[in-house]
Amino acid sequence: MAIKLNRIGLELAQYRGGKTTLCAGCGHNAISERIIDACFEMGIDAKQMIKLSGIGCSSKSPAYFLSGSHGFNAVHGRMPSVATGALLANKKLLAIGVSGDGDSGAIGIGQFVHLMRRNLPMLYIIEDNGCYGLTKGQFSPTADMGSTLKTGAVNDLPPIDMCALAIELGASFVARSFSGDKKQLTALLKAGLAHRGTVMLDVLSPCVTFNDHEGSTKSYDYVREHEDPLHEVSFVPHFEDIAVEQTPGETSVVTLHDGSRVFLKNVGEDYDPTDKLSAMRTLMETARRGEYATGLIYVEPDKDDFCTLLNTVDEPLALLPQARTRPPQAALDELMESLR
Amino acid sequence: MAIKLNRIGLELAQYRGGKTTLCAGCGHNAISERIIDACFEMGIDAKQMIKLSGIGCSSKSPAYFLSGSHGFNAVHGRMPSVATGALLANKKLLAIGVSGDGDSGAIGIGQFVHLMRRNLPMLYIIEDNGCYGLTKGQFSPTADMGSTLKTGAVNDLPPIDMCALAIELGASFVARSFSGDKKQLTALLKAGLAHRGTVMLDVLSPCVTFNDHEGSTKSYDYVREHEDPLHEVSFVPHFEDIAVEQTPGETSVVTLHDGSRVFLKNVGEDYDPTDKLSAMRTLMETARRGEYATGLIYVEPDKDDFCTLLNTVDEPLALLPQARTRPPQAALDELMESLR
Amino acid sequence: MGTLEVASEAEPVSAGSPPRIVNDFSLQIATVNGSGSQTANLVLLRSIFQMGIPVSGKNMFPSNIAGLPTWYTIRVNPKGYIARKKEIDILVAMNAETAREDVLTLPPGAAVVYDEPLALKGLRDDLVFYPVPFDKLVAPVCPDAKLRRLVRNMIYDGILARLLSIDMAEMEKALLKQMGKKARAAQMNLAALKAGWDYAEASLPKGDAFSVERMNKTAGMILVEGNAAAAMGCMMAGCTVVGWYPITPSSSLCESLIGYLRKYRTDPDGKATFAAVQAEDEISALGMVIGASWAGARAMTATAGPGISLMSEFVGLGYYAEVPAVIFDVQRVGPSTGLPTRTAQGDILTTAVLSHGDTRHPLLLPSTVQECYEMAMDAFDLAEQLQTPVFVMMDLDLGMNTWMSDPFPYPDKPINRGKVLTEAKLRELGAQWGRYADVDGDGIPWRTIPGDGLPPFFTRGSGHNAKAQYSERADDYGNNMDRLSKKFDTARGLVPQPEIESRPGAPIGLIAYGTTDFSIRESRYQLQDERGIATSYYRLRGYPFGSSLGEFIDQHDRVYLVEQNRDAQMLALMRMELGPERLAKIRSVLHYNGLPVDARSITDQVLAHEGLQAPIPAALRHRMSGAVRASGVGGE
Amino acid sequence: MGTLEVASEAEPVSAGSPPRIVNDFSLQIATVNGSGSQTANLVLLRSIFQMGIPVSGKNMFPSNIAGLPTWYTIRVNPKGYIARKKEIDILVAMNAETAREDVLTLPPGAAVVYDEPLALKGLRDDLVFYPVPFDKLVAPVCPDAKLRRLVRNMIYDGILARLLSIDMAEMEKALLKQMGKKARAAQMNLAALKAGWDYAEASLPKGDAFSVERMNKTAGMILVEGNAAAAMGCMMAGCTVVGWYPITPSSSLCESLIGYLRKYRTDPDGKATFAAVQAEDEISALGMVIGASWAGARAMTATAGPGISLMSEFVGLGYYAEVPAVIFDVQRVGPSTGLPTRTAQGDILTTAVLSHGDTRHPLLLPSTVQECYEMAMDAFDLAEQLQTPVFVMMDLDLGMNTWMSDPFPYPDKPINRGKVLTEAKLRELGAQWGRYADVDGDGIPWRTIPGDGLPPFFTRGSGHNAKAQYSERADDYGNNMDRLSKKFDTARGLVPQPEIESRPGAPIGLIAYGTTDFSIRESRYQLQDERGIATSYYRLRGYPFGSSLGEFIDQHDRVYLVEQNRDAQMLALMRMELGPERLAKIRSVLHYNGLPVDARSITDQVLAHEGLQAPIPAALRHRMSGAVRASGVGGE
Ligand SMILES: Cc1ncc(C[n+]2csc(CCOP(=O)(O)OP(=O)(O)O)c2C)c(N)n1
Ligand SMILES: Cc1ncc(C[n+]2csc(CCOP(=O)(O)OP(=O)(O)O)c2C)c(N)n1
Ligand code: SF4
Ligand code: SF4
Ligand SMILES: [Mg+2]
Ligand SMILES: [Mg+2]
Repeated sequence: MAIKLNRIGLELAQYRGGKTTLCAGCGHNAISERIIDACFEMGIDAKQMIKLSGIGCSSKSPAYFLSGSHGFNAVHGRMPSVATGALLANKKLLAIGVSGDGDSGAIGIGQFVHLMRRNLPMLYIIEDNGCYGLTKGQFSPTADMGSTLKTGAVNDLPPIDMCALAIELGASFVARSFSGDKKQLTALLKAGLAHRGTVMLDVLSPCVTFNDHEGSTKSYDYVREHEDPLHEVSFVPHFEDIAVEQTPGETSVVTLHDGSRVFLKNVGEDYDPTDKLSAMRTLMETARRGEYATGLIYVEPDKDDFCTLLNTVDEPLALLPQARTRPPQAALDELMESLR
Repeated sequence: MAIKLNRIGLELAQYRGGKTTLCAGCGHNAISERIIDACFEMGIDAKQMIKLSGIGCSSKSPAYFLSGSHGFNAVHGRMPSVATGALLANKKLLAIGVSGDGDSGAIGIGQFVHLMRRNLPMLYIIEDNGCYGLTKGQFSPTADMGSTLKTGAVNDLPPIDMCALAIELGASFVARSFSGDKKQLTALLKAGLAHRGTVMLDVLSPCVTFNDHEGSTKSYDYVREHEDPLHEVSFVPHFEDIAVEQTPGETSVVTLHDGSRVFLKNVGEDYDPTDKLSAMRTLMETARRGEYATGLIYVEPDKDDFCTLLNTVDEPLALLPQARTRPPQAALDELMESLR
Repeated sequence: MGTLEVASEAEPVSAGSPPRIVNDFSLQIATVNGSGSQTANLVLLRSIFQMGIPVSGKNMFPSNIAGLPTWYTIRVNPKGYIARKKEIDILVAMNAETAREDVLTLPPGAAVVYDEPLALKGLRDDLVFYPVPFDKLVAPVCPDAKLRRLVRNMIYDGILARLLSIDMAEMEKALLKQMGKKARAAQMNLAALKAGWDYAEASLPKGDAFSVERMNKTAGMILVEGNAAAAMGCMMAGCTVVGWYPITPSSSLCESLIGYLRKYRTDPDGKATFAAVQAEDEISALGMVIGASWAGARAMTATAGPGISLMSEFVGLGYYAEVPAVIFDVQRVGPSTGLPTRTAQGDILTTAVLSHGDTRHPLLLPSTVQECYEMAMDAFDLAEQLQTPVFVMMDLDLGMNTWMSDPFPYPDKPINRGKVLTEAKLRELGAQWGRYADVDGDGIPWRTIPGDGLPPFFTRGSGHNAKAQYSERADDYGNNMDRLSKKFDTARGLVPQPEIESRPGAPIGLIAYGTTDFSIRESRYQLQDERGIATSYYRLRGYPFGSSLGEFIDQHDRVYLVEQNRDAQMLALMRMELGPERLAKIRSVLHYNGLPVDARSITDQVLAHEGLQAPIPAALRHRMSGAVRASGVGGE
Repeated sequence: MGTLEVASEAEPVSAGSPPRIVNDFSLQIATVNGSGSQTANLVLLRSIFQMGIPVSGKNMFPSNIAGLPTWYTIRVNPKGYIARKKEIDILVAMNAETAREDVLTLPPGAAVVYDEPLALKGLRDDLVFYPVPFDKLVAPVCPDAKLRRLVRNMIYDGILARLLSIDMAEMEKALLKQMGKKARAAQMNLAALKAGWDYAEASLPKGDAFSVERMNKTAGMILVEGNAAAAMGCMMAGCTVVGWYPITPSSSLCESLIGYLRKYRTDPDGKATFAAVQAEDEISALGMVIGASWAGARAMTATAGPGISLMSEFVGLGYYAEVPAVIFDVQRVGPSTGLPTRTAQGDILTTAVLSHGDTRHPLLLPSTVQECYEMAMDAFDLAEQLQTPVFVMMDLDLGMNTWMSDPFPYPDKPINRGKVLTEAKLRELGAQWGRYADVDGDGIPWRTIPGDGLPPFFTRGSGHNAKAQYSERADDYGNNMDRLSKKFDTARGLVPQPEIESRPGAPIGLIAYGTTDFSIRESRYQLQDERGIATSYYRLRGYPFGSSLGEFIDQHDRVYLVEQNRDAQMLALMRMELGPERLAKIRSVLHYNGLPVDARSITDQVLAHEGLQAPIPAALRHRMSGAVRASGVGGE
C-alpha cells in the first residue's frame, strides 16, 4: 500500500531527525516523535522552520527531529534570547524551541520570563522531568515539595509552576501535557503550531534514569496516576474543514487567528481556557492536590505577538537588499548639516 | 524638651545615613526616611542589620540610612544571591535589601524569582518608578502598557506585577505601598521587619526627573489618584501590648510569629490577605482598572523560611571556631581507610 | 600666525601687564549636574567653533542624576591640539561645594568668573577675578522664577563673550541652533546672554590675557559625539537588528541609533526596516544579536565593561559556532562598577581573550568620531566576513564628548556580507561544502541562512566536524581549532590597518590607539618643539596585529606604547606574539585616573624614560595628572 | 627488578614466542556508557593496585547519559609512570559500534578479549584474540535476566584475572569492597567473576605477553578522584558555605563535599555546621559565595569553563571590593560547550585576567589528588589572607579519574583567616584604620565583619577611598588601584611555590603544571633513557609567579613550557612579565585534543625542537596523539 503523504506531498519519514542519543524510554524521545507527527500532519515546510534549544538532554532533542530545518543548540538557559533575535531577523520563520525544566526554570528563568512577557510568536516546549538529567539527576526548580532523589534526598522547596508563571506574564497559549499522552500532546502541538503568539507547552517527560523511582512525583507511574485532564483536546487545522459534532455544553471550541479550531470536550465540570483567573485557580488547586492539570490551560487567540508590535516591513529583515537598508546620500547630508 | 529615645535608648538621628545624592523630590528619598522611622520605632540594633542593594538610584539609597550597619552595594540585579549568601553565613543578621524595578524586574528577575521561592528571611524593597532612573529614564519591566516617556515613546508591553510574581513563587509577606503614603508605608515596613520570611514590598516611588510627567502611570499625580488601599494598616510590635479596639467585621488582625500584630481595617469590602487566590484576583482586577492595590496583599505568617529549612547550628556559621569546622584526625583516618 | 606662536608660548603672569594669549586656553565651567548648564556650555563651544577656531568640549560629570559637582572644559588651541590639558586658564565658578578647591588649583594668571556670593576674590592674589551677581541679573530677564535656574547659566556665556571677545552674533546663532523650535525659551536665553554681555561691558574691566580671534580652521566641519557618529555608521552599514541594555557611557549610542533609524529607516507606510529591542540584560541583548545574525540579519549591541563581562559566555559561543556579532564597548573605568562616568582603555585584554577555552577576538580601535562612523561599518563587514563576534573598542571620552570633524563621507563600497552560500556557489563546491569546511584555505567556511532554501545545518557550541555534525573525536576537535587559528590569522589583513607617521632617522617611536591619539599628537609637538626630539608614530587601529607592527619597532631604537590603563593591556597582547628583540625595545607609558590622558603626562614620562628631567615637579605623577577633584559624597 | 627493566623495553611481537612483559601495559575496556561496566572496571583497577603495582584508571566517556561509546583505560607501570599512554596493549571489546576501529588501532602483539558475536578474529593476524561467549556465561550465574546487562561485565574481570595472572583473592576482596552492603549483588558478581576465570582456564590458552606480578609499591596508599580529594580539603579547611550549580566535570566535587559535610559536620542533634545550596545558576552561586564570605563565612563554589565565563562580573566585584571567594575550575574542553567530558587546561589565561577593567587573580595549580586536598585548604587561607577571589585550576583528568596517592596528612597548621580586625587591633591602629587603608605596607587592608560589633563600612564595586567612602576622585582611584597591584605582588610569595628538580648542567629545562606532571615525569625518563638527554623540571604550582621562575630559566639554555591548550596560555602570562632574554629561551609544547597528554607526545616535540628526529612517524602529530575515536553520532 502507498505511504501516506501530507498536504505538501511529504511523507512522515521526511520529518525525522538524527538518531537519538538519549536513554531508551526517556520521555523526551516520545515528545520528539509527537513533534514529528504534528509537523507532518500540519504539512510544515521544514525549510521555513527553525529549531532552537539550550543545554540539557531535552535540549539535545532538536537534533532528533526535522533534519530538514536549521537548528541552534545555544548555551544553557539562553535559548529565549537567541530565538527572539532569530525572529526579529526573520518573522516569517516558524520557530520551535525545546528546553528543560532546569534550562528554563533555573539558569534560564530570567529569559523565560521576558520571552513570555513579549508573547514572542513561537512554540516553546519545556520537557519537564523535575531534574537535571544531563548532569545526573539533581533536583530542578520544578521538583515538587517532598519529592525524593534516588539517593533519598528530599526536596523541601516549592516547585515553580511554569504554566502559572507563563500565564501571569502574558503568554497567549499555555498548556500542559504528558509525554505518554500521545493523543492530547499531538493535538496541543498542532494547535501550538497554528497559534500566533507564545505557545508555552510544559510537557511532563519522565527521566527513566534518574527520576522514575518510587517517591518521585515525576515518574511515569506518578504522572499517569495524577494526570488530571481538563478536557479532551482535538484540533482541526484551517486547511481541513471537518464538521465536528458538538453537544452544546459538552464541547467548547477555540478558534485561532488562522481559522484553525481547537475543540475541548468536557471531562469533569466545564472549563473556560480564556479566563485567566480560573486558569490560575485550577493550577493552584490541582497542585495542592498533588495532581497535574493537563490540556489547554489558557489561551488568548488574538493577542498581539511581539513581531507584530514591532511593525517591521513585510519582508524578513534578514533578506532586505542594501537599497533598503542603507539610506541615500541625501540622508547623510541632512545629518551632517544638522551638526554644523 | 528631651529628644525621644526608642526602646534600646537610641534617638532617631542615630538611624540616619549619609547625605543623599538622589534628586530632590525623588520617591526613594522618602522611602529612606520611612526606613529610618521604622527601624527607630522598632528599636533595631543597627550592628546586627545588613543593608544590601544592586545598582540604580534606588540601589544607592542604603548609603543614606543606618550608617551604623554594614552595607553592600553589589552588582546590577544580583543583590538576591549576595543577600542569600550573607544570611547563610549568619542567620542572626536582619537583612534589608533595596532594589529597583529595573534591578529586580529586568536583569535581576532570575535571582528575584529564586529568592522569593526560597522565602529567604529578609525585607526586600523594590523602589518602583517604572523606569531606569540612573541611566536616564528608559522604560523598565514594570512600566504599564500605554505609559509614555518624556520623549513621547509609548510602552506597548504588559508590566510585570512584582507582587503577583512574588505571591505565585512563594514569598510569605507581599505588600505594595507608595513612597508618599507615610502612615501605610511605615506600618508595612515595621511589620516587614517583624515577619520571618521573605517580605516583598513593592513601593511606588516616582522618579521626578524622568517619569513624573503627564502620560506616565508612575507619576506622583497618577499614583495619588489611582492608589486603591485594600485596608488601613496599623502595626503593634510584640514588645508593646496596646489593646486596639476593633469593631468585629471591621478590622482583622494578623499575628506574626513573634507575636507582633498587624491590624487591617476595612475600607471597602473586606479583604483576606491569607487567601492566595483572592490576592491574585485583586491584583489582576485592580491592574485591569489601571489602579494600584496597596496594603498587605498576602501573608503566610508561619511558613518556614529558607534558613530554618537548612537546619544549621544555632550560632552563625561565620563565627564558628576551628574546633567546630575542622573534623578531627579520626574522621580523616576513616576517610583514608575507605579509600585503601 | 607669528603672534599666535609667540602668544601660545608666553608664560601667563599675574594681572597688570597681560601679554595677549589668543585662541590658546582651557576654559572650565564648574557647576552641579542637573542645573541645565549644558545648553550654555554647548553654545559657548559652538560659537568659538563657528569663529573657525579649533575646540573640544569635555563633560566631567558624576555618576548620579542631579546635585553633584560637574565640570565642563573647553580646550581652544590654534594648532588644533584639542586633547585635555591639565591647566585651566579660565574658570567659571558656579558651584559653592568645589569653588575653593577649583580656584586653589589654578595656575597664576588664570581668570575666574564667579557667582558673587561665593566671595572667592580673597583666596589668591595671582589670579584675575570677575565677580558676577547672577541672581540679580537673571531676575529681570526671566520673570518666571522656576526657569531662572536654567536661564542664569546663559549669563556667563554673555560675560565670557565680552571678556574673550567672542562674536555675539555667533553666540546668538549658536544659541538659536541649540534651542531649535523652542522660541520662547530662546528669547529668554538671548536676553540673559545680552544681560551678561552688558554687565561685563559695564562692570568687568578686562584684566586677563586670554581672548579669541577669528580663524579659518573649522570651515565645513561638524561637531558631534562619538556615540552619535558610531550610530550613523551602524545605520549606513545596513544594521537591521539592535538588541541592547542601557549602561553609561554606551546608552546614547543605541539611543541615537534608534532615533536615526526611526527617521531614515521607516517606510512611508510607517513600517520599519529595523527592529530594536531593549533587552532585559546584556546576556539577552547579545543572545538576540547572535540569534539575529545567525538568521541573516546585521545585528549589533553596545555596552560597557560590566556588559562585556556578562556577555562572556555568549561571545565564546559566537567564536566557536562562528556566528557574526557586532559589539561596541564604550569603555569606562573599571574594575567592577568602577567610575561609570570616567574614561579608560581598561577592557582591552579581557575582551581580546573573552570567554573560557582558547578564544581570540578581533578588536577595532577608533580614535576619532569619523573612525567611529567608519569602523562601525567595518565592524559589520568584518563580523560577517570572519563569521565571529567583532568588538569596537571606544571609550567615554570619545563616545560622550563633543569633537570637531570633517563631515563623514558616504560609504564608497557596498555592504560585504562575507561567505554566504548561494545556489551557484553550492553547485561549484558540491560535496566539498560543509558548514565548517575550509574550502578556500583562509580558515573561513561558507554558511547558509535559515529560510534561504539551501542545505540547513545544526549550529552548536559543542564539538562538531566540518559537516557541522556533533563530534567528540580528537581529530575533529583539533582540526577545527587549528582552522579557527588560521581564520584569526586571516583577520590580521582584514582589520583596519595602522596609520604610520615615520620620521626618517627618528630614534623614538610612539605607539598608541583610541583617544590617546589626541594627546600623542600634542606630545610629539612638545618633544620636538621643547626638546628637539623627533618621533615616529604608529597609530594602532585594529587587533590582531599586522606585520607592520614588528617592522615599525625594528625601525626605532626605543618604542613607547601609551595606554590608558594600569596593566599595559595592549602591551600584554603584543608580548604574546612579538620576538624578544622587539620586546626589548618597548616601554610602557600608562595613565589611569579616569581623566583623558593629557600630552604633558606623556611627554614627561617619555622624557623620564629617556633620562631627561621633566620640567614640572615630579610630584605631579602621571596618575595624578589633572586637577584632582572631589566629587565623592562624604557620607556615602 | 632486572627482568622488569628488560621486559618493559622488549618490543612486543606477534603471538607465538611471547616475551614476558610484566606489570607494564595499558588495558582498555571498550563499552557503552550506562551499561554498568564501572564496577567491573574499578574492581580490576583495585585488584592490581592491591597487588602493590602502580596503576591509574581513566574513563573516557561521551557527553550523554547512556548508549554511547565509552573507554576505560588502566595503565599499569612498574616504575610508577601512570600517565596516559598512546598504545593499548590489551583491549576488552564489548561495543559493536567501535570494536572494528578499536582493533585496527592496536599495536602488533596486543591482546583482544571480545564478545564472541562480534567476530573480530579475522580483522588482523598480528594480535592475540580471546573470544568470550558472554551471554552464554552470564545466564547460569544470573537467573534474573534484567540484571544480566550489569553482571556480565564482571565476567571479563574473571577472564583477565586468569590471562594476566591477577590474584583472584584480590579480585574478590576488591569486589566486596566495591559492593559494600549489597550482599546479594556481591554473590552474583562473585559467581560471574568465577565463571570468567573458569572459562579462560578451560578455553583460552595464554597467547600474549602481558601479565602482572606482585610488587610493593602501593602499600598504605589510597585510590581516589581529584574531586573527592578537593572536597575533603574543603571540609578540613572549615568551609561553612557552599553555593554551586551542577556542571560536568565539577559536579562531583560539590556532591562529594556535601556528602562528607553531612557525615562529618553535622552535630548529634542533626544540626549542620555548614549550609550548602544548589543555586539557580553560576552567577547566583558565586553571588552567594561572595555574600557569605563578606559576612565572614568560608565559602566556595566549583564549576567549569562556562561557569567561569558567567562568573566574570562577580569576580570583578570580588577583586575590587576585596571580598574573599574560593572557586574551583575543573577544566573541560572549550570554547563554549566544547567537549564537556574531555580534559584541557584551557581556562588559564581568561581566568587570570577575568572581568573587565584592570584585574588579576591568583591561580592554584594542583597536579595530584594530594595537592587537590592541600591546595583546597591553601585556597581558603589565601582567599581570606588576600581578600580576593582565588581559583583552583583543576581539570577533568585530575578531577574525575582515579589516582593512587599516599594518604592525606592531617593539616599541620591552623586555619588562617587573614586580617580580620579585632577590638585590640583596632585600638592599636586607631584613626589609621580604614577598610581599604594599607597600614602594613603589603597592600592588604583590615576588614570587619557584619555582626562583629566593630566599625561597619559600606562595600561597593564603585569608586571608593581608603575609608570605604564613595569617591570619584582621580587620586583615590589611582592610589587604590596601585595598592591592589601591590597586594598582587604580595601574593607572589603566598601562593604555592614551585617544585623544582634541577639537574646540574642540564641544558634543557621543562616547565609544566597540573596533570601534565605525570607525562613530564615519564617524558624526562624517555629523554634520559632513550637519548641521554638530562633535563631539569620546574613544576609550577601557583600564579602569580615567584622570582624562582626567572632564575630557573637563567640556569638553562632552552626551556620547554608544556601545556594542554592551543594558545600557550600560561606562556602568555609569563610573557607579560619576563624579560626578553628569558623569553628568548622559552619554547612552547602544546597538546589539545581532549585526551590527557601522553609522555611520547612531549618527548617527540622536545626532540623535534632540539633538531633530533623523533622515532615515530611524523604523521602522529601531537594533536592527533592517542587513538582517534568516533563517538560522534552521525545524524546529530
Ligand atoms: C552555564 C552552564 N552551566 C551548567 C551546565 C551544565 N548543565 C548541562 S545540562 C544542565 C541541566 C539540564 O537540566 P534540564 O534543562 O532539566 O534538562 P534535562 O537534562 O533534564 O532534560 C546543566 C546544569 C552547562 N552546560 N552550562
Ligand atoms: C551589568 C550592568 N548593566 C547595566 C548597568 C547600567 N545601569 C545602572 S542602573 C540601571 C537601571 C536602574 O533602574 P532601576 O533598578 O529601576 O533603578 P532606579 O534608578 O530607577 O531607581 C542600569 C541599567 C549596570 N550598572 N550594570
Ligand atoms: S538521563 Fe534522563 S533525561 Fe537524560 S536522556 Fe536519560 S532519561 Fe532522558
Ligand atoms: S533620576 Fe529619578 S530615580 Fe534617580 S534620583 Fe533622580 S528622581 Fe530619583
Ligand atoms: Mg530536566
Ligand atoms: Mg526604577
